[in-house]
This record gives sequence, C-alpha cells and structure tokens, in this order.
Amino acid sequence: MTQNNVRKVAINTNINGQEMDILVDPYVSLLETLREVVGMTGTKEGCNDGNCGACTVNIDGRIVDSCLVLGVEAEGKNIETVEGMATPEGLHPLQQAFLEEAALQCGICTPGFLVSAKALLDNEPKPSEDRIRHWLAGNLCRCTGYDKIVKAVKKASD
Amino acid sequence: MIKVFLPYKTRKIFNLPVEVDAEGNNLRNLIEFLDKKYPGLKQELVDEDKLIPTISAVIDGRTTKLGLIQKLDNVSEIHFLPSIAGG
Amino acid sequence: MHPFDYYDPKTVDEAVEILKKFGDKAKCLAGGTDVLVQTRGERYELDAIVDIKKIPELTSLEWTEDYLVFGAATPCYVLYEDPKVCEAFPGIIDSASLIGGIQIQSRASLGGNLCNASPSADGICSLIVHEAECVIAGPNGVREIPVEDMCVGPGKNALSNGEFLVSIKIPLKNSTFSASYERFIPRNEMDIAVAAVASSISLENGKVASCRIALAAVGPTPIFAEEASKMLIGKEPTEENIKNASSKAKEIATPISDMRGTVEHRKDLIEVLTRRTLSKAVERVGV
Amino acid sequence: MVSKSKKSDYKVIGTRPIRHDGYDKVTGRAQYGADIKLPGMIYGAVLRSPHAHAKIKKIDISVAEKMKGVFAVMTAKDLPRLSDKQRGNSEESGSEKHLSENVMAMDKVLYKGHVVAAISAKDVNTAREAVKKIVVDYEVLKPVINVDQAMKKGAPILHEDFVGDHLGKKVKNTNVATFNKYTTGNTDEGFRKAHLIIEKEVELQTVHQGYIEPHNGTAIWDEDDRVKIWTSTQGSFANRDSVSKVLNLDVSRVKVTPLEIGGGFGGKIPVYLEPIAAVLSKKSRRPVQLVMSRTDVFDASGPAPGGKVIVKIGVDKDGKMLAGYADIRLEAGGYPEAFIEAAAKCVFSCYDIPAMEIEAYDVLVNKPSSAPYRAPGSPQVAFATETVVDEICRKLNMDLIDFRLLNVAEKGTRTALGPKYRKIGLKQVLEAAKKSDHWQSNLEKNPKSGKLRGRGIASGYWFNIGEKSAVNLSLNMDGTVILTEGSTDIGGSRASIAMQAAEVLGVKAESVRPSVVDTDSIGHTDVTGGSRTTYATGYAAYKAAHMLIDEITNKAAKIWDLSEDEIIYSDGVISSKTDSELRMTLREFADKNPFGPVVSSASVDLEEAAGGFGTHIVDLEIDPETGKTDVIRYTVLQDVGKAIHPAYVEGQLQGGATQGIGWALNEEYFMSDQGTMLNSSYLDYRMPIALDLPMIETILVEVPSEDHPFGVRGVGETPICPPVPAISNAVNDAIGSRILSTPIKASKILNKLKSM
Repeated sequence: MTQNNVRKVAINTNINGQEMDILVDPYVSLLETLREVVGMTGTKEGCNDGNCGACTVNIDGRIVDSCLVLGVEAEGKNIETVEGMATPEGLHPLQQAFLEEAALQCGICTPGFLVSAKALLDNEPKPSEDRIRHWLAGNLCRCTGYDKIVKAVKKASD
Repeated sequence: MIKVFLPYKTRKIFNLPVEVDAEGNNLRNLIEFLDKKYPGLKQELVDEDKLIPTISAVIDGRTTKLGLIQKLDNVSEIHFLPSIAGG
Repeated sequence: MHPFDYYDPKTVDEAVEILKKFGDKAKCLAGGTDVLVQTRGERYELDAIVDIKKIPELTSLEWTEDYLVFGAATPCYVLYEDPKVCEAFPGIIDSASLIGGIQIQSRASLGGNLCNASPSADGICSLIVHEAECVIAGPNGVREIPVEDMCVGPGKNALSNGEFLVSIKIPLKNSTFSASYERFIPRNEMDIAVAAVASSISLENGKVASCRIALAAVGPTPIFAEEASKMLIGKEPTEENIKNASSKAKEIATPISDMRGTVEHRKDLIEVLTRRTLSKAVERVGV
Repeated sequence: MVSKSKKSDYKVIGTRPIRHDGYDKVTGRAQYGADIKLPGMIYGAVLRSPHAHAKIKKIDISVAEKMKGVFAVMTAKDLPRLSDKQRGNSEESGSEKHLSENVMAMDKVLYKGHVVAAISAKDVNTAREAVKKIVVDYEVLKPVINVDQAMKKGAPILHEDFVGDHLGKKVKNTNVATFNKYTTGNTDEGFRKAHLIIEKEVELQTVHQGYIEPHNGTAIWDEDDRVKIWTSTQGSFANRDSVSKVLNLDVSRVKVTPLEIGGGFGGKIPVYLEPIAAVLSKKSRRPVQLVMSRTDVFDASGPAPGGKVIVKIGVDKDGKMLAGYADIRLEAGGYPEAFIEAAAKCVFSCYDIPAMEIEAYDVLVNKPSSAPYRAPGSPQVAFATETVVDEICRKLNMDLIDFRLLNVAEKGTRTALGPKYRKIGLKQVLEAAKKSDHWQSNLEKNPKSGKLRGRGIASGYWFNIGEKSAVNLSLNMDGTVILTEGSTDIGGSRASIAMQAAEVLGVKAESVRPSVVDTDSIGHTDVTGGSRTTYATGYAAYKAAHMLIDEITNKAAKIWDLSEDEIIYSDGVISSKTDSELRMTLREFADKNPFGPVVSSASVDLEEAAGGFGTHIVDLEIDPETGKTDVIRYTVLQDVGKAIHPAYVEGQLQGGATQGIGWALNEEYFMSDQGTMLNSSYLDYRMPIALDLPMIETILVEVPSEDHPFGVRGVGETPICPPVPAISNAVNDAIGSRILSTPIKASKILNKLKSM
C-alpha cells in the first residue's frame, strides 16, 4: 500500500473555543496536526513517545500527550492548548506566576507544564507540594530542577 | 627578565625546566628571544605570524587577546597554555 | 512510518469485520500509548488502525451480581476515580494509578496493557491475582479466557486473527479478600518496572484461604507464581510464612539482565516485593 | 572601568523583574527552531548508520530518488572535501575535515547514528519513508566503546589517516588523539614527605545534556549563492562559521537567524543539520527543514565524555596538601576533543597544592562526537578529587569543611596549569556552607522506616570565558531604549543584559527592550556558553550604555547651548550644573532632541575571568532492601560574583544541581558490545522528574569579580560539578562503602550492601 492510497480525512473539532474543519492524514498525530495543519506551534515535540509531556494538551477536560493521539481522534472534541490560556483580560494566573517566579529558563517545556498545571488547579484548587510534583511527573524540564515551577504552581493556587 | 612557563611537551622537546627566563618588549620579540636561545621553539607557538590558534598566552594571570603584538611592560610571568572552551 | 487508514467501528461485529479483513495489517487503538509508539518504531507495518473506543461495551463499567465488568478501552483514571472500585479492588487501583503519568492515565487502559503483553506490564499481575477473565470477540463469536492465559510471549497475546479484547471481568470478593501491587523503578514515576509483584490473599478465621502471587519483568510474560501462592494456603499469614513464600517467588523468577536491571537485582527485588505486597494485602484485609 | 558602586547603590541589579521575553514563552508564541514555517518549505530526513564502526563501500540512491514526493537526495559527495586545518575558534576546536565528516560521513562511519545521506520531500513522513530506500553497502568493523578498549594494543583504529599528538610526538594508528601533561612543583618530593597518601580511581559512563528541544535546522540556498539559516543554536556566529566552513563559503554568504532555543547546556554549539538543510535546499530550490527525533538526539548529538580518572593526593599529618597526581582519560567520541585541558585545569582547582602532575588523554571511541556539557571535563575530575578529599578527612578524622578551608585555593594560589588565581570566593563559599542551616542541622541516620541515611559534601569549579560580544543601543522617542545583541537566550540572558544597561542609564529594566538579532545585524558575538553571556555581553551593554549617556550629554549640551562638562546625567534625568532651571527627563529629551537619533554601539573581547566555585551539601535516604536512593535535602552554595537577576542565578544553580543528580544516580549511555545505545529514549535514559527531587536550596555568595564593572562571574556551569561526588560521598556516609562508578544505581548499592 503506498502513500497516495491513504486519503486525508475531514474532521470537525474545537480548538481553544474556535470550531474548525480540517483535513488530516489518518496516520498523523494530534501534535503534528496542531503544529503543521492548524499552525499552532505552541505545543512542542520533545520525544514523540509520551515521555516528556512537552506536547501536553487538554481534551474534554483531560490532559493527554498529543503525540500519542491521532489527529482524526480530535473529531467532535474540545481541545485546549497553551495558546488558549490567556484571555482578553490578561494572562492566566499560572502564566503570571511562572513569569514572576522565574519558573522557565529555555521555555520549551513551559507550554506543557502550563497545560498540565491548569488541569490540576481546575480539579484541585489547593494542591500540596507533593501533589503538584506527582501531577507534573509526566512533564520533563531539564533547566530548572522543577523548584521554581512547583513554587509557581503553588503561588497560582493561593 | 620575564619568567616563561612553556607547555610540557615543548619543554620535553627542548628539554627545558618548568621556568625559563626571557625578555622582549612584546610577545613577538619574547618568542624570538626564546627561539634564538632554543632554535626551533618558535614553531611550537607561532604559525603564519600568529599564535597557534590552540595556544593562549597568559600574562600575569590574564589571557592576552592581542597575540604577538601584546606589549610586555613590567610583566613578571607568562604562561603558554592550550586554549579552552566551555559549555 | 507506513501510512495507515483509520476506522472507528460503532459495534463489536463491525470491528471484527475490519480486523478480519486486514489481519495482521490492522491493530486496535484504545489509548494508543503503546500501539502508536510501536507503529512509529516500525515494529509492524499497518494498513489500518481500528479505534475501538466508539463501541459502547469497550468503555462501559458495570457491576453484575458476581463481577465488575469494564470495557477493555476504559482509561485508568475511570477506575481510580470511581470510589466503589477503589473500595472493592485496591490492588487493581495500585496498578491503574501508576501506569505512566497523568497524561498517560487519561488514555491508557488495563485492556490495552493486557493485549500489549509486555513482561513488565503494570496492569497484568494485578488482574491475575484477582482471577480476572478476558471477554474476547471474534469471527467465531465470543469466548472467555483467564487473564493468565492472555500473554503467550513478550509482546504476544492469545488473540487470533479477527479477535479483539472486549472487556475484563473481575470476580467480586468478600471483605476477607484483598490485594496489593508494588513495582521497583529507579525514578518515582514515568518508568518501566525493573521487577514487580502483585499479591492477593483471603483469610478465614486467621488462616489463608486463598492466595495468588504474580510476578512482572522476570520472565517472557507476567508469571502466576502458583507454587509460591500455594505455600501460604491453610497457614497463618505470619512473617515467617510470608518470608518462605517470598523466597519461593524468588526461585520462580527467571529474569534476564538488560538496561533496566540485572538478573541478581531482579531476583532480590521479587523476594522483597512479594513480602511487601503480601503483608500489604493482609493489612488491607484488616484482621 | 571597574565601578566603585556598592551593592546598596544598585537600583536595577539584584532585583527580579519579569524577563522581557517571558510573555511570548508562556503564551506559546515564542518561535523555536522547529516552529518556523517558510513559504513553500519542504522537509528533510537523514539516513543514519546502524553500525558504530564501518567503511562505506557503496551508496545506492537510485530507488529513493525516483520516489513520489521526493525532491532531492544528498550524500557526502555533495560536500567539499576539507583540509586538516585546525579551526581557530576555541569554542569549536578540531579540524575542518572532522567538522564536515561529523555532519555527514565520507568514507567511514564512526558511531551508530552517523549521518550517511539525506533526502528532501514534500512532507516528513515521505522523506523518512524514502530514506529507507537508500541502500548502503558497509564493511562492518569492530567498534571500541570505552577508553580501555580504545587504548588497548592492537585495538581497531577509528582514523587511519589521523596523526595523534603524544607530548609533541606525532603518532599514527592510535586512538589517543592527544596525550598531554601538566606539572608544577616537585611531586616526587611532595609524596615522599606525605604522612598520608590517598588514591582513588573513578569511572563515568557517557551522559547526555538532555535538552528537551531536539536539534533542528531550516535553510534556503538563494540563487545568488547566499545561504540563510534559521536554527536553535547557542551561537549564531559560531553556527555561521561552521556552516560556511562545511559548505566552503565565505562567512558573508551565510546569514544565521537564531530562533528561541529549547535548552543546550553546550550541546547546541556544534552543527549537525544546518549544512544538510542548505545543500538539500540548493538541490530542491526550496526552503528545507530538518528536525531530529529524540533517538537521533541520543544516538548522534554530542554527549558528555565518559571515561576514567585517577587522583592521588598526599597530605602531611596536619592535613596540609603536599602533592597531587591525576590521570585523566576521557572519551572524545568519533572525533577528537574530550575537553582534557579543561579537566586538567579543574581537577585540583579548589585546593592550594605546591606540587601537581596531571596526565590527560583525549581518546577516540565509537560514540557520537562529544560536545560540551556544562563545565566540560570538570564534573568527571571533581568526582575523583572530592572522593579522595572525603576519604582523607575520614582517615585523618578531620572536619570535611575545615580540611577544605585548610587547603583552600585563594587569590594568588598557583593553579595546576601554572597561572595564579585572581580574586576568587571559594573560602567564603566554604565558610557560608559551614554556617548554613543544612550543615548545622543533624541528620537522623537511622530513621524508624529502616532506611539508611547519609550526608555528603563536595566542591567544584568552572572558570568563565570572556571572548567577543557586541551590543547596540538606540533611544526611542518615548525615552525607552532598544538593545540589540547577538547572544542567544537560553535562560534569561536578555533580562540580565538589559538590566546592566538599565543600571547604567538609571532607568527601569522594563525601559530597556532587548532583542537577539541575526548575524547580519550585530557585531560578532561568541556562543552562549562558557558561562560568558551575562559577563561579556553584559559588559558590552555596560559600555554601550555609557556611550549612550555621552551621546545624550553631548546633544543636551547643544540644546541648552552649554559645554558638555556643564551637563549632569543621573537616573534618567539630564540637568545643568549651573542653572537649576535647566532640567529634562530622558523622555522629554528624546522628544525635544533635534540633533538626530541617539544611538551607541559597543563591543568587547574579554579575557577569561576568574571563575566560580561552588559547594553542595546533600542528604539522601537509601532503601537497604532495594538499593533505591532518594535525595531528601539539597543545598547549593556558590560564589556568583554579583547576581544581576538573582532568580535566574538561583535557577542556574538548581538546574545544574539537578542535572548532576541525574548523572550521579541514573543517567548513562547503556551500550551494547556492538556500540549501540540501548536506552536511547527518555523512558529508559531516566532523567530526574519533579517527583524525584526536594526543593533545591540555594545560597548565593557574592565575591565580586575584578574583571567586570558589576563584579559578574559566570554561574551556569559550576553547579554541575559537585553533585556526583557529593552524592557518592553521601552514599558512603549511609552504607559505609564507596561506589566509584556512575551511575550509582540501585543494583550497585544493593550489591555493596550484600557484600558487607
């Protein structure tokens, strides 16, 4: 079976509150769909096998590694990425806290951490340090040693 | 007189002690001085009238950026070392 | 990666049809946490991915008179966020709550874990010690097999052409039963078990009425350590007896040395983890 | 130009403003290397060698090039053959030939993952599928994967044509690229007089920098033979230099636009994909983008050298060090450069030793060509030295800090390579460590849990390089200032550089707007590496700000028709010495000024600065039944000179310590005998996750550097040096036995416990 026998699939999905119809190859990941088809590059690829969390997005209230989801699975789903966190009123409290606490250095893992942390605070407004570390275990950061990230999430929860 | 510390391998080739004395108002002349004293030593340090790229000259604890034209007024010691990078 | 098409059947029969048509050129997609990585890694060349999550049975969870029945594609979080399941099967929850991180648990399922048949799978040993059963649909209808018969080799399961795992049945137990699962990993999350053990136990007037011990990452498949389990039956769950069963489990383990651990370390770990999980199970029964 | 101002005088320096580039980075707008999409862009993929050591006999591209969707196929034949000429730039040493062959193998592959060919196609998947259709005929050779194998008599030779330098002797058919020696004083006499001599050998496995962003490169080769590169690099000028060398073009024909960089730690100094993207672009006549997979990053991008280090130290009965000897053997990978000079410079750097002898070997092995990783060479030797020091203290029954203070290196101490230290702050760091809450606290060695606990301490050092930087400033009509610079920003350097200009100008940090520009838009600026950026580019910003003030004074004088020396500029206000009526804010001035734009431009080429010393204290807990180790408390102390933005300085210390903890406990290249890394994924490489760590306490000791107007020292690299020995010493404290090979993993600890 060669490439051209596989046809693109039309899907209807909602990304950061915006409904859209897109055409995707059935074999590409949601990560690639977001970055290459939709053109939203805020979601990052670090490993493409579910071990770094840089591509974390929120689907219908649950965080997932978008590299382990097919683009076609986005059909009928509500997807939130880092691009959807800030509002016309300003940054999300987590984004503000990350800036104030210097919780990012190179910043490549930051979108994933923000999307993960938002899901935590949506479910548990006042998480303990251990709970924060547990929840963020699926997100790798190589620059900060996590210290300031944990502090920022705590700050945003206060 | 200026105390000059040459790389181990250079010392070995010319069978020199850790320190040798030399003089010169700039680095080029100092190396010429050494080359007269120890013929052939110059080519261990200089290439195409420049310090060999992998060699740096540390003058009283400070690495010179000027190379051979570096003036040597009341200098007490010079070290010729391999230049080193970082991450 | 070889390009493949996407199918999302709405019924079991539809799924069986597609799987039969493509044979080994098709794979089921539940959470995708293994199958997509393996496909990209060219472990197989697929023409079709069959997303089974849109089949109602595959994600439903129900309590019958004798069983907890949940769909093979039920994500881990559904289990550990269900108070009734946590109450009834803490051993299952031990597994469901430590597969990958939160992102993985949103997608990964015990059914997928089972079909993937990895020797180090975190979910399989717990299912074994709960005497869980697999409900399999295929061209010749539905059949059931015990969980311990599902894995036939590293990455090889007992499903034949056109078959797929529909649901998992866990027999209900009374309060004298409990179980526990513990693994050893160098980090504290996001890791593959170097060695792991699940133990279940039921007590009747102070003596062990039933016991099952299963070992992971110390053989080509998860191992039901039957001999070790038997050693405790009819005896009191004393430290001594538990110790003996644990050293038996260590004997049964046949690990290899690889990047994740050595034979010696894995055998040592099996003994320790068997002791810990048995004690934990007894503690959970609470007598 | 050293300013006399004291800490208290600073208005901007030492504060914690929000970094200027922060908003883009928390909203997902910041563009990293793989985020750039050019009109008509196509994608590339490379074919990598499955063998660690092999001759390339034939490459057949006939099937691949005919595939649907494929634009171009490239092999090393498409690259110019380069000479053995050594490259001048100390940041990227080695020969031009090796630089090119590491990008794409010519006749021989020297490590698994070595690039042999590349393809451009309409999309990534098509390119990757097409690459599989390239047929390469290899003559597979036996690999050597560690220093012992490589140095053994009759070992397979990586480079038949290469001539090694062994103490000045030219040697052929050797895997030892360089053997060098450094001596000061009389070590024989020192050891002869010694009351106690301790010698230890440590072994380290290869580790990776582990940056989350994979390498990438995007290029357009224009019809007028100008090459434009977009990439994530630690140095846009170093990148331009390397690309132009590999393509044999004048530097002026290459323009590198640095995009945001997702971590580097030294590993994003070398070029890998950029020249390939350029050649594919030329052949495809379209922009081409290549991105590595995570496995490619592990298999084929610069790891930090593994190797073996022996350290021997002799002390008198009072514990005063008399002599030190070191034997350093580090893996260069497929091409020379294992940072042995740096290792030699660091091995005894914390101590004042009258006699030292160091032998260092730069050893070629069939692993990816090693790249700098945060203080390259220093963590490896610190492991050996700080183990010996710990052992001496236990033998002499001396306090671990008092002993270090007794032998501490200070201003004037002669270093192993010869020159004497200028002003350094290790003594102050050790004194602070002694007073620290962590060191004062006592550790419950045997808690009820049955776990074993231990405490360890170790010191480490990294010098900080100077080199070239340029900064341009221009005053906006609203009184704010635009700052353009060439240092790519990996961890907040835009802020630390802008803050130095703001301090001089007496304006808020926010009033100076920094941006990192391309190589056509700023003077040569060396890499963001060697702990130089805040030091050197910050120095350039300091100079440029002073020049801007001169411009302002000059123009203000004209406005008021006064002479320049009658003008006072202070805290963003311009006034007259004589006439108190004459006074205007920077904003008013910028608005009034009729004498043309106010701009300044400064550059520096700085010498190496006196470096930074750090001491780390760690408490850990070991499960005696499984060997599992958990770090339960960690404190980093370091002389940071002057912390410009303390939050990001703390971040460097915490991040470096965490990488060191990973290096110590779990990280390693787990190699097969055939030279394949078996754990080339994040899952099995096992970098620390959030749940593996406690909060990392930091204590910033500020001993201002004499080489910078604000006293800045490099801070980025030192913190990765102490963790491995600190943890190894703590393990010894907990179980009463040393494990002298990394990683110090559970199985090794359990073996020790069982054998005791």
